[in-house]
Amino acid sequence: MTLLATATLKGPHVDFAGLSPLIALLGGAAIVLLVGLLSSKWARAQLVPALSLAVLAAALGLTIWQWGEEKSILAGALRIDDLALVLNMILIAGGAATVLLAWRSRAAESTAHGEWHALLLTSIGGMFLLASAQNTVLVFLGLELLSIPLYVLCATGYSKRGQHQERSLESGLKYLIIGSVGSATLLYGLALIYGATGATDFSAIDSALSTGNLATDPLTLTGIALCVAGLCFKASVAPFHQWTPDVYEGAPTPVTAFMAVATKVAALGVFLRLFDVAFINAQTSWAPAVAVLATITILVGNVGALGQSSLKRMLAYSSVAQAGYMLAGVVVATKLGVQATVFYLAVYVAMNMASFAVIVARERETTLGDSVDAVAGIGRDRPWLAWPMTISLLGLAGIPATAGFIGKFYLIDAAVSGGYTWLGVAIVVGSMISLGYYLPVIAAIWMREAPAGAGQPSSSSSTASAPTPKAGALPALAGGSPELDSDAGPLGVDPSVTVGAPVQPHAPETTGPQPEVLFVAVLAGAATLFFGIIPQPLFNLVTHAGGALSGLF
Amino acid sequence: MATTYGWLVLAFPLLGTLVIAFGFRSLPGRYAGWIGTAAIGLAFLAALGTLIALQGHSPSHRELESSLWTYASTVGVNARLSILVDPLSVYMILIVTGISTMIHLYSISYLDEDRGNARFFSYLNFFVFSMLLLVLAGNFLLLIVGWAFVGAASYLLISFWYRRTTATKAGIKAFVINVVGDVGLVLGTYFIFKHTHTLNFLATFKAAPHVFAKGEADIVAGCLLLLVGACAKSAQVPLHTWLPDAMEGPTPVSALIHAATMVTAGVYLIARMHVLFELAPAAQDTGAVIGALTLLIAGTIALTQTDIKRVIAYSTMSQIGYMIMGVSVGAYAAGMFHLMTHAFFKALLFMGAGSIIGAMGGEQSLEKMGGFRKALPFTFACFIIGGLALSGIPPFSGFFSKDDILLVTAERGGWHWALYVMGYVGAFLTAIYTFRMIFRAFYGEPVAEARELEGGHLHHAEVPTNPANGEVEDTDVGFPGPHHTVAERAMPMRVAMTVLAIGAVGAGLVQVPGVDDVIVNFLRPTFASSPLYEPHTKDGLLIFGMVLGTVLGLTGIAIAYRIWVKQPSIAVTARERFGALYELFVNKWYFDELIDLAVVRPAAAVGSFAMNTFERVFVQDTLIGGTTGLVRAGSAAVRAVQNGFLRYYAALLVLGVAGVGFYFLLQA
Amino acid sequence: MSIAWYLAVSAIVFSLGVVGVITRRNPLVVLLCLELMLNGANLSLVAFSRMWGNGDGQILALIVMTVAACEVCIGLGMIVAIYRRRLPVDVDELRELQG
Amino acid sequence: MPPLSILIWLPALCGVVGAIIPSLLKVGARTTETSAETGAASADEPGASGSAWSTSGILALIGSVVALGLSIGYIADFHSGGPALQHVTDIVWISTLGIHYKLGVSGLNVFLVGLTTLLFAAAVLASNLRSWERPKLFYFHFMLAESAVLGAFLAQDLALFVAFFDLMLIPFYFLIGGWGREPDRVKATIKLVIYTLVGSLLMLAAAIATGVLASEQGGGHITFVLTSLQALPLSKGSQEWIFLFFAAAFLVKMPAFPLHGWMPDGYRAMPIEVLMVFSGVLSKVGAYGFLAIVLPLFPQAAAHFQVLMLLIALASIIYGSALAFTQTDARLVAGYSSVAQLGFITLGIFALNPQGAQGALLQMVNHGLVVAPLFFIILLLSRRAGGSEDIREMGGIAFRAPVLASLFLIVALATLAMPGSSNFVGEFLILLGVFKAKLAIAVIAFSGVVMASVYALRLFIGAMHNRVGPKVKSRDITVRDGLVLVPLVAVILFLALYPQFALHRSESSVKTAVASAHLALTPLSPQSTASITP
Repeated sequence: MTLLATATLKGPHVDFAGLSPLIALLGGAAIVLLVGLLSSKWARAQLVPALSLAVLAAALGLTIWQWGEEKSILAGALRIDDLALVLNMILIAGGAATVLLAWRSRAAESTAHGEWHALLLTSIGGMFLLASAQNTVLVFLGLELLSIPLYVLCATGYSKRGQHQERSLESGLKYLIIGSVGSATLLYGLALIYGATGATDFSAIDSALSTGNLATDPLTLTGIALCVAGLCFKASVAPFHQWTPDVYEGAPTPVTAFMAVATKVAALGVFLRLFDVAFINAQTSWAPAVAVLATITILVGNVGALGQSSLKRMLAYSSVAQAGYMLAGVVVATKLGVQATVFYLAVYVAMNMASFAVIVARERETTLGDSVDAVAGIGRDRPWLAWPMTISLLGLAGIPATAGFIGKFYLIDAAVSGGYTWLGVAIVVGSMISLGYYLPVIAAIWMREAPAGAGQPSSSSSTASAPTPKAGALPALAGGSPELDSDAGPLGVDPSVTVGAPVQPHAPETTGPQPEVLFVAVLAGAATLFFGIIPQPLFNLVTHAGGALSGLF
Repeated sequence: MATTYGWLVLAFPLLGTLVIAFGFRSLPGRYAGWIGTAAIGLAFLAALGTLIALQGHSPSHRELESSLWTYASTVGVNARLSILVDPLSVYMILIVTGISTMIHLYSISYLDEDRGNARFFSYLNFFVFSMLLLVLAGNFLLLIVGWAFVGAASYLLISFWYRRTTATKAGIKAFVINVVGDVGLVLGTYFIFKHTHTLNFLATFKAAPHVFAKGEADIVAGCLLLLVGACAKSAQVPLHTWLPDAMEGPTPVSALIHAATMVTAGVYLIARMHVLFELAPAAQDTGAVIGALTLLIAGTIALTQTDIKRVIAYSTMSQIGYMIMGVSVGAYAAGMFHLMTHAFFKALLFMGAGSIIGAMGGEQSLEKMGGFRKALPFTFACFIIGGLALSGIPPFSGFFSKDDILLVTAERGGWHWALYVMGYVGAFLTAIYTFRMIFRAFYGEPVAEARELEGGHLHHAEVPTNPANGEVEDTDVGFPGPHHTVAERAMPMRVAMTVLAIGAVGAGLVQVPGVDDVIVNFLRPTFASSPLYEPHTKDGLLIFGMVLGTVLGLTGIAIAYRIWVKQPSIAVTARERFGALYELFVNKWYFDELIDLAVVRPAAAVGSFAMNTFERVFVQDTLIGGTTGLVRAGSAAVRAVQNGFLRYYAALLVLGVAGVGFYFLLQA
Repeated sequence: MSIAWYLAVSAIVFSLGVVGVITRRNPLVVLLCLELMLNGANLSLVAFSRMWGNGDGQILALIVMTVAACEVCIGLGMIVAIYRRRLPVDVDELRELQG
Repeated sequence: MPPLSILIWLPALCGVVGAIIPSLLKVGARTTETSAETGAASADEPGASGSAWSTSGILALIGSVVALGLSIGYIADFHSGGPALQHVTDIVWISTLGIHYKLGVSGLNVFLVGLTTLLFAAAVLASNLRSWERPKLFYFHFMLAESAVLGAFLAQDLALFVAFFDLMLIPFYFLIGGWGREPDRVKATIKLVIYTLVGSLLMLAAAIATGVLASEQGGGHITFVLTSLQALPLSKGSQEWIFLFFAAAFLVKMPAFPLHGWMPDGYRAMPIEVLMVFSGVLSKVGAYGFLAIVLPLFPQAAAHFQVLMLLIALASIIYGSALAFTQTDARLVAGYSSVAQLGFITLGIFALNPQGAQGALLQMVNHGLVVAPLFFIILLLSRRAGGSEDIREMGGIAFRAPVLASLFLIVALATLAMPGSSNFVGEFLILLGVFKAKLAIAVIAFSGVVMASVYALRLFIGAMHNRVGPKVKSRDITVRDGLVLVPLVAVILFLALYPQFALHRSESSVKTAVASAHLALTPLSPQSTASITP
């Protein structure tokens, strides 16, 4: 009795309101897991994804409910502020998109939907943690909570012949081992920091570093160095990027999409938290190093992507480069920098999701997998796929009238006003090189005929067998003829016209139009365009986020 | 009033051009020709009107300006679309319109059968319009415009028979050399504008003496550049090479270019700019020397040419040489006087040449001609008149004007005596080559064509060929027309030639030394400011010059008669005796080759080097290939590192960690 | 006894793990080496925790142990999967993804 | 007058509408199918000249013509005595970045806008004369391009200008790659876009730096509005590197020697209708950028690099001319001649005095006016010469095509800046400016004038005169083609008779544009300052 009483007295005050999004997510994960055990195929194949969407929606609702709060919870271990909440929203968006892309994917099917989605949600939970972590312990915990499910998800690739699963397993194991090395390094760094400052709370570390010459103490610096390295693993910053292309290519495409966007958000988020809060006083010593790393990343990522025939691999390299761009915002450690980074993260999610959605769609329609040929000639008969991909690639290249342009503009602005003009120049040099691999893909979409192989039924995934007649027939039947072209104008009309009548009859249930994939593609593409022309709403959002971090220059 | 007439002078030819140009489908047969002639004729009347109106003003107020609208007036440049009517320009428009009318008249029947004749007459009218614009221009910009229009028109007419590659070549040559002249003109204008800050003529002339010190660098440079323009237009050495090739055009065009319109422009320019030139003695002397050289060189070349039109062409060069020399030494009135007389007899000679070429069925080589005396009596008469006038035999017009120029030259004294001597040497040569041409064409055994004509039938080649290079004509376009005409058979041609013949005989009388000097008095208002203007003749020199000129002319004719009529063998022996000299002359002093060597080939070489080598090696391979190669290499490196070995990755990661750690420890 | 010794040992253990990861080809051993690395970090954490006299380090160390266990499970699972597919159990054979 | 936004966005709107609504007219569907099989390349054949009035094409035509009407209205409504910027639209676009959506008509851009709309109208009309594969997409991109170009000319905010400047290229990427001439159109278009964007992206960085540094010095909130940036001059040091970045963008776009590497392939691959506007208008944006942005914003740098720029311009003139009279591909003759002409324009701008700048501005309009019809004529010629664009295979066309010949003659003479054409007035002023600034350079530049006469006449003679080419089927210009050509020639003639029309409207703006640079060049010379104060 008294024991209980004292226990309750001792127990720290828990602000469940602040925790609610996280709780919703993890609880939701458990529910999804259980529902996945139901025997009905319908429940597993349809209800589970729907439920996961519901969970994400709930998390979103709670996040919005918490909007405007500025509080530290769990004895200062977590911080609920606009930065965290904005990052949460971005993460939820990415997660939702992933669920939609995975709806019909064989990956989820073969792994049993329940587990698959549960893992996904847990991983997002880990990201939530990172987004609001105020304590090195939680940083580590969050990172692992994020990574370990991903290791599994990467390995869930499925195929009858197993060829694809080999790659999937390979990517999973590679990710696991390299990732663990990364975590270990980070952990060691955190340990040294703890040793130097005797604290795990960011605020405590900050105050410790601000006093005396601790900021230049070898122990601290080694610790920071190891932290930089460790986080660079997660954010796939060169020269710690090497797992990225292999893992991205091997993993099932929805998972790749999720990793490409969500891990970046989480990693950059913790970068901001750790370096712009805890290590802010050591900025003079770490900023140049990170700036150099960013430059190397921009160059390596962009040149690596040149001439890749696998779209996923190309986007992997491009994501490396993009990470480099975003580091610029971290380097300057200013309010402007934070805002720029968060802004770019948001548009980055939109742009990548559009591309990956198209890749998923084409993977299921053709036998060409994720090779560039898979999207060749879709400009003629698949405007609803062609335009989102075009816009997103142009956005990634930073062409005006897309959100990517505004994002780059913002980042360069931050870099220049932070005294890192050369970093801004590096960014534009990077986007010059990037044109060298984005434009050919766009050329393939609009200026090439669909390859002959596109038609044959895919043995690697039965889903591809159905649309065979469409993919094969349309270029021949519609590609050249003015009628169908002119109907399928640049913005196209109702997809049923293009994907339309001549095709539908012999289309099994899993294939056909794939409205949800189309939905993701179009929505993401539209967002890219919209925020490229009317970015102000997004700006208002990130301005709050920038305001969240105190102690910035 | 006078200016209104002046505008009319411009308006009629332009109108004619447009009417013919737009009506070319509907105008039947000769209408184009008559319209063209009428337009120029009206212009001539308007010119007379201008003259009368101008004489109405008191001598001191005979410089009238009038402008239609602002052409370009900005940032210091002030150019209105304005004409300047003063005695000089009136004098010029009278000659231009007058002679041109005759040439148009002549052309009506000369190009009768040519299917391009609507095009021909619209070009011809445009040519006259351009020349009038040049003459009447009231500021530098407009002068340059007229200057270039003349060049363009000449290009169009020279390559009128554009299926002949020789014609198109000659045309582009003429155009480009003229553009060189334009450039000189523009640059010269800059030098002057730089100080006077105005493009208007009167303002410039008013300001020049105050802003320029005599012989100052800028004014000298400016005038020299103007001189370049003058040389290009007036075919003076070394920019003369286009003129002989210009013979590719139909004969009336040659007449127009040589007599009335184009080549006299340089003379006019120097006369118009006399205020500036007198501030730049160096430029004046250069002009005089160039003129003298030209008249000699052209004379020597004319001695050896066999193409009848080319002979006349070179004689033009040498006569223009006289004029340039004259206006450069200050013999303005004399120069303009010679310009007029020359217009008469040179037009006449060309028309005669046209007639004889017609008789030869398009053949132009003196080698093949001979004995046309009986076949073409009228043409023969015209040739004799023209020839005598050209050789300066009294009382023909050339006699007075040429001697007048040389007289004033001599009066300048000093080294000008050299010019004086060269002038008379030139006169001597003139007589020889002129009558060489006449004798070879009209004396000796009548050639087949001549006989045929005496028999009453005009010769026609069964297969028309290009006289220049003998290639078969491409006649599917209907020009040059298959049909030829001779003056004896075409009324308009005869009328035109008669009028000109009268001029060639009598025009000299308007200014007979000691008797009357109409031109001097008429032009005085323009040259009022010039100290060199007023002639103060030493009678002794005058008499001497006249006698000398006459004697030289007659001896020349005699020599020509002896060589080419009495015993043609002399020609051959002389040719052998002075082989080197002959080669030099017959090859036109190798000017074409020199220019080719100095300008054309280098330019072509640069062009082909740029296209074949530089463009590929530097612009493509080095600049573009270099950068892309660099990026490609980087990409290859990155992919090489990405070799799939897990342990290798781990190792690199550790290396990276070590690197970062090392950097941070440097901070401590 | 000064903290330096503990740190030295932990550093050595960590480095041993690193070397192992780089040199060994059998994924099982690689997993072991990963454990070594983590434990090296743990050691220093505990040592520091002792030095500062607060519990944060030990808490982190405890968490690390749990996490390490999870990682190993996943890793073993994958190795089993690989083995089931009759694929060679050798990290050097995992080279299909490259370039 | 309606606000400028209407002028800018109307074409794009028409393009979008034309792309979305289903096509009502199916005229010439047959030809479309045939040309669809052989691709756009066959469109160069005489046979493919049969027009197919697609709905989108007509809409595009309407849009471009209305835009032309509007721009004429702006020219008429422009009072030269009035404020520097007229019909100003100023909306805050991105307050956080201080970017305004600011448009305005000034003496610098009013005629360039007119030129743009005119050439686009002509080009769209020309495009309607033949049938395209996927017409809706084609006209969508075409109209988008017009909007982007107009935006670039009218933007009065640095960031907005940069955005339009980069955006401009994308529609052309699709136009060339999708409808260009085989075989290697894709390679050509990628090369073109990357090469030209390399410069533009550098400019992006430089522009942002300008805004940031200026506002730091001014201590105010960051802004990119040109007028406010002019009030906050940068330090000489930062001016210089920023200048170089801007120069890179503009010189590549022009293109200037030796940065013209993209030009030959690009020009060869482009459909001529597209080439008309590309060569006619896009190159001018670069020159306009120098005049309207670089000179006012970075005067000291401009003065500092004057000689360098003059030399580059000189090299462009000579090199371009030399290649123009060596090439036998008619397109490339025209292409390299534009290199030379743009060289003259640059020369005039960097004379850094009112005469040169005024001439350069006039010459921009003139060159656009002559080069577009020139390319269209080349199209007509190639149709008569059996599809070949090699001047060695043309010839003798004039006799059975007198009207075409006359039009071509006028255009050719204008191209070689024959006195009496407005081009001559432009060159006269340009060279006068250079003459005042650097005598020697002016003298050498004149060689370009002479060479121009060579290559222009060579082109004319090669096509029109001499013996009839082997595969030539000479016939005169059709009324439809005349509809494209005659208005352009009419405008050329009008400006030739009355260049003052353009000059007096632009004079004051030009003076203010070069004033600061001129001062930076000659800090203490009374007459120079006197000559530039309006």
